[in-house]
Amino acid sequence: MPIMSEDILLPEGAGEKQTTTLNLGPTHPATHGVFQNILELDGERILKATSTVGYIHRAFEKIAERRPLYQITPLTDRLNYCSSPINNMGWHLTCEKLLGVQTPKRVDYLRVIIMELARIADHLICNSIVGVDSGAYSGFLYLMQYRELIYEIYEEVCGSRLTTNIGRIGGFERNFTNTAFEKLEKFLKEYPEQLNEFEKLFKRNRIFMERTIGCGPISAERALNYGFTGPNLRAAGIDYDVRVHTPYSSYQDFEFTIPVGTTGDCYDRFLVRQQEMWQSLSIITQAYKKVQEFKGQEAEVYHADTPAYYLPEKKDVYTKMEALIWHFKIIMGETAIPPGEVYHAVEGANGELGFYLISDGGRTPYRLHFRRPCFIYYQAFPELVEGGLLSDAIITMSSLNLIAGELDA
Amino acid sequence: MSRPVQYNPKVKFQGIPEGYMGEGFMATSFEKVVSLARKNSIWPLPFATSCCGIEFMATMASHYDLARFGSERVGFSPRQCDLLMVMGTIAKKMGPVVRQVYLQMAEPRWVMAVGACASSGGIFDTYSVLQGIDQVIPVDVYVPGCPPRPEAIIDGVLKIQDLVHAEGLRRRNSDQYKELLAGYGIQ
Amino acid sequence: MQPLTNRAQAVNRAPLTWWERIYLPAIIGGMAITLKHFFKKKPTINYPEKTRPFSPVFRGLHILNRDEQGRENCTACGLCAVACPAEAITMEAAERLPGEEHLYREEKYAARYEINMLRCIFCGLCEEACPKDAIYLSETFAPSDYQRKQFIYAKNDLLIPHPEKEPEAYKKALGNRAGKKRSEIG
Amino acid sequence: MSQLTNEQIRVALIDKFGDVFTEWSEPLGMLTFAAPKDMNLKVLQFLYDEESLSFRFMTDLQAVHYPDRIGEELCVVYHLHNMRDNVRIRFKVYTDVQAPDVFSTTALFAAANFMERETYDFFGVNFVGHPNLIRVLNVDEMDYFPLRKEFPLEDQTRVDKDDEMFGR
Amino acid sequence: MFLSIDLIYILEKLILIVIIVSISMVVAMYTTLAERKVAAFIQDRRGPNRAGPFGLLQPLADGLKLFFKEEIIPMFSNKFLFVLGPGLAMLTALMTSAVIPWGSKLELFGREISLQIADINIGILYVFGVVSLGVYGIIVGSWSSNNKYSLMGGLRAASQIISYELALGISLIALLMVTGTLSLKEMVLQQQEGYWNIVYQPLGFFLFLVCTFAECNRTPFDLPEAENELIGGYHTEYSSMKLGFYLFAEYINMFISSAVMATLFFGGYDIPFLDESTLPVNVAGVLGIVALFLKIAFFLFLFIWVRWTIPRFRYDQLMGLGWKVLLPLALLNMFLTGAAILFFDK
Repeated sequence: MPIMSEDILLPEGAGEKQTTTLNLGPTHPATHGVFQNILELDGERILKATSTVGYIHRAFEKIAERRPLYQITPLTDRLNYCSSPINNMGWHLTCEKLLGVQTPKRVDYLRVIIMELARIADHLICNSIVGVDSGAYSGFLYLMQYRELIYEIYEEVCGSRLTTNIGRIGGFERNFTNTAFEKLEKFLKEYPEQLNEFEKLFKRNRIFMERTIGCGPISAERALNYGFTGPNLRAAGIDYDVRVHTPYSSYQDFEFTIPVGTTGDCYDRFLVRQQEMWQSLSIITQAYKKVQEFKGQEAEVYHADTPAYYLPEKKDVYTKMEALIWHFKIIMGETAIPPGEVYHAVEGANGELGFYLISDGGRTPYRLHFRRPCFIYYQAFPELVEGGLLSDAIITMSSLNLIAGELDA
Repeated sequence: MSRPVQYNPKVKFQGIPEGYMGEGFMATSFEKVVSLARKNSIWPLPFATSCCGIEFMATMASHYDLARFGSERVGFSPRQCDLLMVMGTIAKKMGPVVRQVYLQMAEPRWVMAVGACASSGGIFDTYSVLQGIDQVIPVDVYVPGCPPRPEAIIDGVLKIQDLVHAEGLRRRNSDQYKELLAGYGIQ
Repeated sequence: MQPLTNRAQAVNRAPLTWWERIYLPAIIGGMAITLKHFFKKKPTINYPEKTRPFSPVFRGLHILNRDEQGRENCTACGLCAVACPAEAITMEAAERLPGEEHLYREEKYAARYEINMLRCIFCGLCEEACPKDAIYLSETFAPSDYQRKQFIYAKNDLLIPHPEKEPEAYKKALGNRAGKKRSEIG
Repeated sequence: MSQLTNEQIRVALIDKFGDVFTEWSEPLGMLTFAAPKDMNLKVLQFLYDEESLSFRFMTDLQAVHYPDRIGEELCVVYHLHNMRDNVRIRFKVYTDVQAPDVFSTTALFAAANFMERETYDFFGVNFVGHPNLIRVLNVDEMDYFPLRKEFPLEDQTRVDKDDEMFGR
Repeated sequence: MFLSIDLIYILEKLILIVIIVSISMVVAMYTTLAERKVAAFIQDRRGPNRAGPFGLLQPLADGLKLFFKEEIIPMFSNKFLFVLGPGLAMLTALMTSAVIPWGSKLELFGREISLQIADINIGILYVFGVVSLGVYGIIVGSWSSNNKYSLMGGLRAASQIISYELALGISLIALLMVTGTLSLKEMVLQQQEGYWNIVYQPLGFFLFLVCTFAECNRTPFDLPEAENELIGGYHTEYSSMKLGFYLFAEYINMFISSAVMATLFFGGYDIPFLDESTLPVNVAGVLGIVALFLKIAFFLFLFIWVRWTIPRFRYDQLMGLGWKVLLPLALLNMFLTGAAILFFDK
């Protein structure tokens, strides 16, 4: 039975309107979860986009005000969950900066290895998802196999695959095992091959290039004004990298270049991420070499010597009173935290991941703010897609690498 | 700091709760065939909001390959799917959306809450997070873990399969089921 | 804008050559790659039948340890519950009564010890916080279940089997670490 | 690389605006200062335009709630970055929680849009001149500003928690 | 004369229809499995292997499940058209099989049975007509769903099929100029004697192949469905067996298109390097069917292989390709063919 037009209540003025309003998300497959975009379409061309976020807002900053420092590490895991080790390390580095803890070189290099692995894990997801959203699914699964390998390395080091909770203030919770290094070697050997193959699938494929070139472009000035950082800013042509500008964790000891694009479109972002993966591989190789150079006693160092913040060894806890007292103090969060404020940034997979920590000397932070790169550059999304087609919006969204956990915190 | 013990051999498991089973010995072979078919063709709708979604990708990928269970046709249209896999934190803002998606699904439909956040809120006991999706929709299987390993997700899918297999064709018409839905205010 | 560092390196964005513009080379090249994978050995693990080896430090289901005589190690100090970011651990302490020395190693013990596995995020902080060698995370992942109440693991579900009463199960819990001395494991 | 020192920034600011700034400090090397809240836009504009300073990148914007500082409970903190000289500064303005009006910087930094909305969402800072000052992360119906210190963290509906012993 | 209808002839044709339709269905069913398996293998996975040995019962399971799933007809949709859509898609997909010569002939019960339902002399035009009708199923379904994503999918499908039909037709005209007949049966016979048409029409075949991909809505031209853009495109709102019909229709289309391609360019049931007339009729007939199905299997594999390799076009690029590249190429091909025929015939 056909429905008469008067049965349907149309919004005011719908009869005259020549455009369509399309609700993209929150459960649309390409929004990877949780962004809502209300698009005003003329045919398939986007006239206006309005984005809504906050669908997985979890009140990290409020939780952090109730937790001692070490308990915040699991929270940072869940910021950008594709590369949680970077967040973990960023948080530990922030704490170390506030507490004045000096880490030994070996710890720095191990951290660099883990962070760069995380960067690769993140970039490979992002780039292969760009492939998936443009319709080619296989490349995604090829690269995912190597992400499994990265996860195996994490698992060997910290016992978990994704939300790693890796590292402690002052170092790692345990030394890297030989298995971990073997897996790392395997990864270093096999991954470049696969990455090359992935590039062959996409990099010079005209269909892919036409889909991405000129899609969601942004100029360097606008990108800066919008607070872009990380690969997205570099794709726009600005060689800003926290690892180079404010080196942390001994990044100054490594040779690497900053890949930059020119137009800031999806293809540039793709290429920049691709190139960064190569750079990361080279950094890992260098760091691994440096780690191997430590011999004897030095090769056993995996944490800083700070009894006030790093848990004593278990067997001492079982037997020695002093160690037990420190143990209790650290777990209860009673060790002295100097009052002060500190901002520390690391180069997260998506850009400058900053931690602004204000301490009033209590057992928990007085205020902790995460500078989440995603959240800041997502506001440019309407500007990026307006004037493009619906398909462009989808590719742009995936090539920005929006991670909901980071965006909404 | 490696540990002296390796496994916990006493994993807890309770069988399928009452009200799911078919008509017992009355179940016809036809019914069995249908539930067998359903069991092997569970099309998931991944409602992936955060971390667990990433592990779901790993479950779909080559190493674990959910396709082996006939579940690789991941549909994003709720009409076409059988299993709603809620993965990741569901904030209060998202709650109505989950419910809407559930309502749009065609019977028979199953729901799997993957990960601590979806099942209970996990560490996010905060003003903005729904403390478990079972506050808005009925859940069939809970998968603990934050995020669960792909093995655990597959384990959850296997549990769903057992449930589908055991479930009678007429369960969806039973009073008990209607009561369950009415408990959530669903007609 | 002038470069900020001397490390910038522009990515290769060369325009398509005529040969690349006719679509076919990339498509055929891609198809060759996918065909190569068609015949590749599959890394798939047939999960329920085969399992992937977990790392020895994997953070799975918890287990409460006993000493060699089968006495519970836990002294209900509550550090694990304090350290738990998910507030998943509930415990009640009780004083050990005379005559219970064979049950509990310390003067205090946990009369009730529950972990809500649905809350737990398996971060391993409880294991780290334990000063009494009592709680460990195991290489077993927490199984899924049908009802929410099933996920409150009580002390009974978490305790390692008694080494003298159930030596078989105890051995299984120790896994391939059985036979090694504590000190060797470290 | 860095020719621009904290001292130079300080001198340039005092030259321009006189002695209106307070709380000069350098925690861990980052120059920090506060200004009266009416001046925030002027100061930021000056920092942006002045060629020798050119703080053209807004790294971060958020607020802190100090319930004990009567009359200036809310503190809006700006982190600015001069990428050329690689210098970061922190700039604060304080405002009364009863009338939390601060000028919006969206005209100067497009990046401030969401960040100001977030700050409004969490603390209720009313950014005057913001084009679309509505909640960004929380539901629109929310009637309080959750990150102010007086509001509880927990979800009040949780039923499965039983930790009287370690009541937090 | 008019009334003396050969009842056995009708019966024979009816049986043939039933057989061919059910074979099409079975092939389509197993193409879904093949798609999943091939995709899995290409992606280093194993694919469905739980339902039956090697997952052979998987399509049955899917079908049965879809059959017993709840039907949802959205509010505010035109119910009649909503139901008509998938039916139309299925019907048109099956209709094409009528004119395809599945084999030469068989001798059974003393009768010579031609393995073609209808040897109409304008076979190709019929194929064209029916294939163009196929898009109505999609458009009707998408419009009546009352969903913007569906509608967009339907619009994309309509414009895409219209654009590519032109190039398809013109590339065929060149072929027709070579063969000089519109009957599919005769084309096969010609190819059996001479060379396969692919030798005369390589460019024509290529254009035909590309256009067929577009007509079947397969990657890189799967814009009407485009999972990641339009969720499911035209079938977003469909559940249960109606969805099954749409999915099925796509695979039947693939199957039939492969058959048409094999018939037009690869000699149909012709076995290369073998003179069929030396074999007994039945053996030749059966071998011919096997040969045809092998060719079809290859094309089906090609369809799947391409789908899991390359990304899809954007809407405007797709149109550009159709109108600015394929159409001129087809015209050029036609022109060249004409010139060549003129030249060699003289």
